[in-house]
Parts: sequence; C-alpha cells; structure tokens
Amino acid sequence: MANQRRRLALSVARKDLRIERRSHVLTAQILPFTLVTMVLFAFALDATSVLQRVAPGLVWLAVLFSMMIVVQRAFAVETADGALDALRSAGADMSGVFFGKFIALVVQLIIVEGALWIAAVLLYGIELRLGGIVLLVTSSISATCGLAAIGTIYGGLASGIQGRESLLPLLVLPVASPVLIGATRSAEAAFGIGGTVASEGWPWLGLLTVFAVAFVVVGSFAFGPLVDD
Amino acid sequence: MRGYLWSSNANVVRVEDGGESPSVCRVNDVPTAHRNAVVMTDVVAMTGGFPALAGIDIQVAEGEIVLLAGPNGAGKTTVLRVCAGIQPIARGSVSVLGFDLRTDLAHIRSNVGFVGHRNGLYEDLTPAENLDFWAKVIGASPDEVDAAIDVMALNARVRDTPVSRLSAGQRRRVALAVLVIRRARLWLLDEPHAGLDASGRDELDGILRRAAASGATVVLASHELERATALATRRITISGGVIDGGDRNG
Amino acid sequence: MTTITPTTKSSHRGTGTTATRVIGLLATVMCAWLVVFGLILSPADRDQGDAVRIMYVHVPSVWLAYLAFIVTAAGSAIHLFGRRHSLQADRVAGASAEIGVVFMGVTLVSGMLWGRITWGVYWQWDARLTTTALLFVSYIGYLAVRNLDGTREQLARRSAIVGLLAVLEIPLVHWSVKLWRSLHQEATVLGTDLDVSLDGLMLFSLFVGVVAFTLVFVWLLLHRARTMAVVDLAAQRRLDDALIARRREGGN
Amino acid sequence: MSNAGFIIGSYVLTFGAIIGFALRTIRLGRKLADDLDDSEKPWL
Repeated sequence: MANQRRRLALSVARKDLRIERRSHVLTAQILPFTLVTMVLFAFALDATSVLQRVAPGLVWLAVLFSMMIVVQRAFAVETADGALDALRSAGADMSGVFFGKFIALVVQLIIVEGALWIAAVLLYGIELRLGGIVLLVTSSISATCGLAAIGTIYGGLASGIQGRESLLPLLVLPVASPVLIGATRSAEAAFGIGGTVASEGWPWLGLLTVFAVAFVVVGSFAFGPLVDD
Repeated sequence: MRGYLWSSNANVVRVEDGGESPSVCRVNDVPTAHRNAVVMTDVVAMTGGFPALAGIDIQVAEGEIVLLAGPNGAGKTTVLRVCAGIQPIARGSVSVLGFDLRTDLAHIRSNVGFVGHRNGLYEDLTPAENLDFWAKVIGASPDEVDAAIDVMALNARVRDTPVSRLSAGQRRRVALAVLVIRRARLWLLDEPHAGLDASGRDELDGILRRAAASGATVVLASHELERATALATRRITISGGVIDGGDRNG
Repeated sequence: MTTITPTTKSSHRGTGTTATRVIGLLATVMCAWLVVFGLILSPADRDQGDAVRIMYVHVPSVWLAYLAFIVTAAGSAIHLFGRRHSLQADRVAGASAEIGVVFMGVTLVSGMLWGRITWGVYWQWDARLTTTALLFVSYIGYLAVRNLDGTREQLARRSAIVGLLAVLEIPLVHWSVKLWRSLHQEATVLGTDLDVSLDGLMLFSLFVGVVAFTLVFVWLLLHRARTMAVVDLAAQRRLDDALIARRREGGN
Repeated sequence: MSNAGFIIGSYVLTFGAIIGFALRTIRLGRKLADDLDDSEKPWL
C-alpha cells in the first residue's frame, strides 16, 4: 500500500513537471509575472532604503501571489480533459495523488523563490550573509512545503467547481498568513535586515515546520474526500 | 484470475468477483445462469437538482454489448456515470460486476472504465506519455502498454504527437487504450462514435467486438442508432429517466 | 421585534417552539440587563474611564464567536466521522458558523471603537486583533464553500472538511501572530493594554454579558438550524415533484 | 459619559447586527416553515 502510494505520487509529480517543462507556463508566464511584481514594488516604494528593509516581505508576497497562479494551473491541467476524474474513477489512491501534486508544486515554487531571491539581491541590493544561508534555505523549504500543502488542498477543492476561481485566494490567503509571517521574519534574520541576527530566525523555522507537517498530514487525508463527488 | 483483454499475463492481482449478483431479473431477457455485469434496481440519480434517472431498472449480462438509446436528456450519460461509480444515487440499488455501489465503490471503480465527452488525457503530453503514466499508476508492464498500443492501432507518429494536436478519433483510441491498460472489465462509453470518420467508426466497432469477445462487457450510449445497433447485442431505450415502455427486449 | 399575528393552522409559528420562546425571552431580558448594567450601573474604570463599557459587549461577543467556531468544528467532525453522516450535524455546523461570523464582525467593530478611545487609533497590529481579523476572513471562506454547487451530501462533506481545517488554523494563526508581535516590542509601547482590573460590579456586568450572548447564540442556532432543515426538506420535496414530472415525461 | 458616541455606537452596532441577523432568520424560517404541517417539522 505504502509502496503503491509512493509510486503513484512519484508518477503524478513527474507527469506534472513534464507538462510544465513542455508547456513553458512557469518559465514563460509565471516567472516574468513575479519579476514584474518585484519591479512594481520598487516603483511603489521608491526608496532603496525602504526596499532593503522590506525586501523579504515583498519576496514572500510575490511567492504567495504566484502560488495562486501555479495552483490554478496545476489543477487546470487535471480538469481540462477530465484527467483527475479519470484517476478518481479508476479508483486511484487520492492521498497518492495529493503527494504527487504536492511534490510538483514544491519544485515549481522553489524555482519561483530562487528567481525572486536573485531578483531581490540584484534589484534591491540586499546582501546575504554567509551565516544566514542555512537558515534561509531551511526556512524557505519549510515554508514552501506548507504553502504547497494548503495550495493542493484548496486547489483540489476549487478545481471541481466551475467559475469559482476567485474562491481560491479567499480560502488560501488567511491560512497562509502564518507562513508569510514566519518566512518573512526568518528571511530578515538570514539577511540581517533591521539589525537582526541569524539566531532570531530559528523560532520561525519551528513555526514553519509545524505548519508544514500539520497541513501535509491533514491534506493527505482530506484531499480524497474533497475532490470526490 | 479471469482473462483480461489481450493481457492474460498480467502479473498484478486484481480483485475477484464478489460472486453471483442477486438474481433480480424481472424480465426473462437475462438467463439466470449468466453473471450480471450491471444490475440497477429502481435507481434515482440527481444531476444538479434534476432527477436524471427517475427509478430505472437495467440488467446487463457479462460479455454483452449493450446500446443505450434514447433522446437527448433521457438519462443515458447518467446511467453510465452511475455504473462507473462517479455519480451518487439518491435511491435504489446498483450492483456492478457483483459489487454493491454503496459498499464496494473502490472495487467497482478499479474494474470499470468510463470514457465520456472528455477523454481524461493530459493534452500537453503525447499518447505514449499518457499511457506510460497510466501504466505506472496501475502497475502495468511495458508489454501491456505495447499491447494496448497495438490494439488501438496507434502508429509511431500518433504516439509521439501531443494529445492537443490529435484528432477526435485518435484521442478516443488513446482513451480506450487506457481502458485496456487498466484491464477494465466493464467499458462504459458515452457517444463513442461522435466525431469519428467512417474508417474510425469501423475501427472502433472492431475494437469493441474484440473487447467483448475477450470477456469485457460494453455499454455504450449512442445517437448513431444504425451503426450501434449493428454492433450491439442488445438495445435498451431510455426516455425521461426510465426504461421506455415496451422496449425492454430491444 | 415584529408584530405577532395570531397563529392560524399551527400552534408553533415558523421555526419556533415553546423552548425557543422561553430562551428568546430570557435572552431579551438579559440583553436589556446588559445594557442597563453596562451603560448605567457599572462604574467607569480608573485608567480607561467610560471606555471600559465597550468591554461588556466586546468580550462576550468574541467569546461567543470562538464558541460558535468550536461548535462548527464539532458539528463538522460529527458529520464526517459519524456513522450516519448526519445532515443535522452539518446544519448545526453551518448555522453556528454564520452566527460566529456575525459575532466576530461585531467584535472587530466594537474592538476598533474601543481601540480608538484607548489607543487613539482604530487598528493596532496586536496579536488578538490580527488573529481575529484573519479568522473572520477564513470563516467567510467557509460560508462561501457552503454555498457552492453540488449534491447535498457533497456540500456537507466538503464544508465539514473546510470547517475542521479552519479550526486547525486558529492555534497556528494565533501562535504566529503572537510570536510576530512579541519580537516587535514597539507595538505595546503605543498605549495601555486592553486588560483592566475588574471590580465586583464590573465583573458582574461582564458575566451578564456572557450569559446574555450565550442565550442569544443558542436561540439563533436553534432557529437557523431549523430553517436550514426546512430548506433541505423543501429541496427533498422538489425532488419528489420533479421525479413525478420526469416519470410523466418518460411516458410511464 | 466621555466618548459617549463611540460607546453607544458600539452597543448600537452590536445589538443592531444581532437583531438584524435574528430578524432575517425568523423571517426566512416563517416564510418556509409556515407551509409545513406541524407533523412535518423535524424539530417538533
């Protein structure tokens, strides 16, 4: 059973990533979108000192917004020709499908985050300290897992219902607020923004990890009943 | 293990029959010695607050090719969806391949294949990749994939073209190949002839006949009455969500 | 509230029963008491002055809002894990969430008015306020899920899951916002905290408020859940009618 | 009373919202349930 689920999860994840590679939606649409957002933030705030102060928050806000598109895209692929229905009606283990979509989402979000951090360093002039790298990487991974889990849960819920795309942000953004807070603070600590030191970031990493574990576990149980009809 | 379509060497243990389905044949069109693939008794099913099925009784024996006929909105698609286990019923009882719909949904779903207006394929992937994905999901061997490709006559060019660029008939054949890979024992096809050209229809008929000959049961809803009647071993006419009056023996 | 017309065919008008009438009467009396105690009889606070009077409606309403969400979670759990997948539990969950959203909206508004007096600003990024605001949005999302398309059972199951997810959110959101505020000390310098030292009459007024709002909650919950039951019943009846029409269409 | 506007305002808003919700619920309940016979009401 566990083996079968892992195989299903890996096939779904590999399939999703292959579709992304083939369709170039991530590279040709979502990444440009996030980079434009970063430029627009600079126009709106219009002061390098302010930008440097709030850069981590802006990066994670941009991640949150692009996540909405990535999630919608991930489920549009499933519903376009009824593929998720086919999986469901073939009796595929839905928690395996959950993990598959989750893994693919994590990979895509990490690519987005990488591009955003590079943009933040280049455009806003923030500098990463050597001691902050570990904190930044671990907290980003934890945060991404949490976001991907809630994205998969609520994306699955909204996927079955036509004309309800606006529901996704309403459901996801309040739940995602702890991730936004935690990831932003730990990134500030990692970059040493506002006189913070890296050690101040570790409680936030704890929060992000608890969040990610909670929603991955819940999602693996809740996903099946949510997409079933 | 029962012989499956073109893949009797399947090494994955499938769920066995739950025994004879209860004999609720009211009309003498199904010999009781036959196993029933589908038994629907007084089924009511709702689609969006509308009773698409209003108390329908249907029996289909294993190995049959049954044509569901009737006007648009008669409930043909809903019958298929109920049998596939993807449409809940409000009243009545349904047994598919000996499994009860209310208690054994998982067994029904893993043994039944449904192809409707949508084919359930990933449009950005090629047929080969789609079939490969399904083989991994089910745990089927590469041989089985090859067999399915052979049966559906998917040539190399079709195999490696993204599904979004295939014709309706080619997509349909890929969708049926998925059913073969899944070793579905009951094929539920909604308007399988729609959008196919003459040769595509002939091919499809041949595929379905061979499927039935090797033990699968086929239930298809179709508007192409002449063609489908020639293919089908029996015809059930539905109207207004119930079996149409005196047409039970088709 | 409304003019009571003589009952015609039933001794129980609408969704009322003797029990709800008693609860409703008690709730009204207690609310009147609350106004008298809160606005007139209780003393002004030493630090906060008359602003403390807002507390007698603010604290009971936030308390009731959280109680309502716990009831929603309980109803969702009973629906989801119960053997019968009771629709009654689902209706109680939905009714409770609606009432919770009303109470929470009221909490936010009265809290902002209170904050305007004591802090000089309507909003402060205080842990409690922020958590409440986020949960308010979450439960609006829950109510939106309840209004989606689908069969009755489908809707009930979906909203039960979302109801349980929302309650899982409460500790996580609260923890994160609290941690956020505790690391940014400047926020608390802004003004006095909302905590006040309560004397006997103030405590009693608060107690009256909690009892009054609890009665209001129970009364609203009964009526709202019953109304939902009638809606379900009407849908069932429409199904029966449609079934007859459908059979006629079939010519049988 | 100092700040009377804010204080009375918060009471008015609180009770106003509750009464509004109550009225809506009662009206809807009456509209629907008065078509039912007592025997059909599940809560009786």
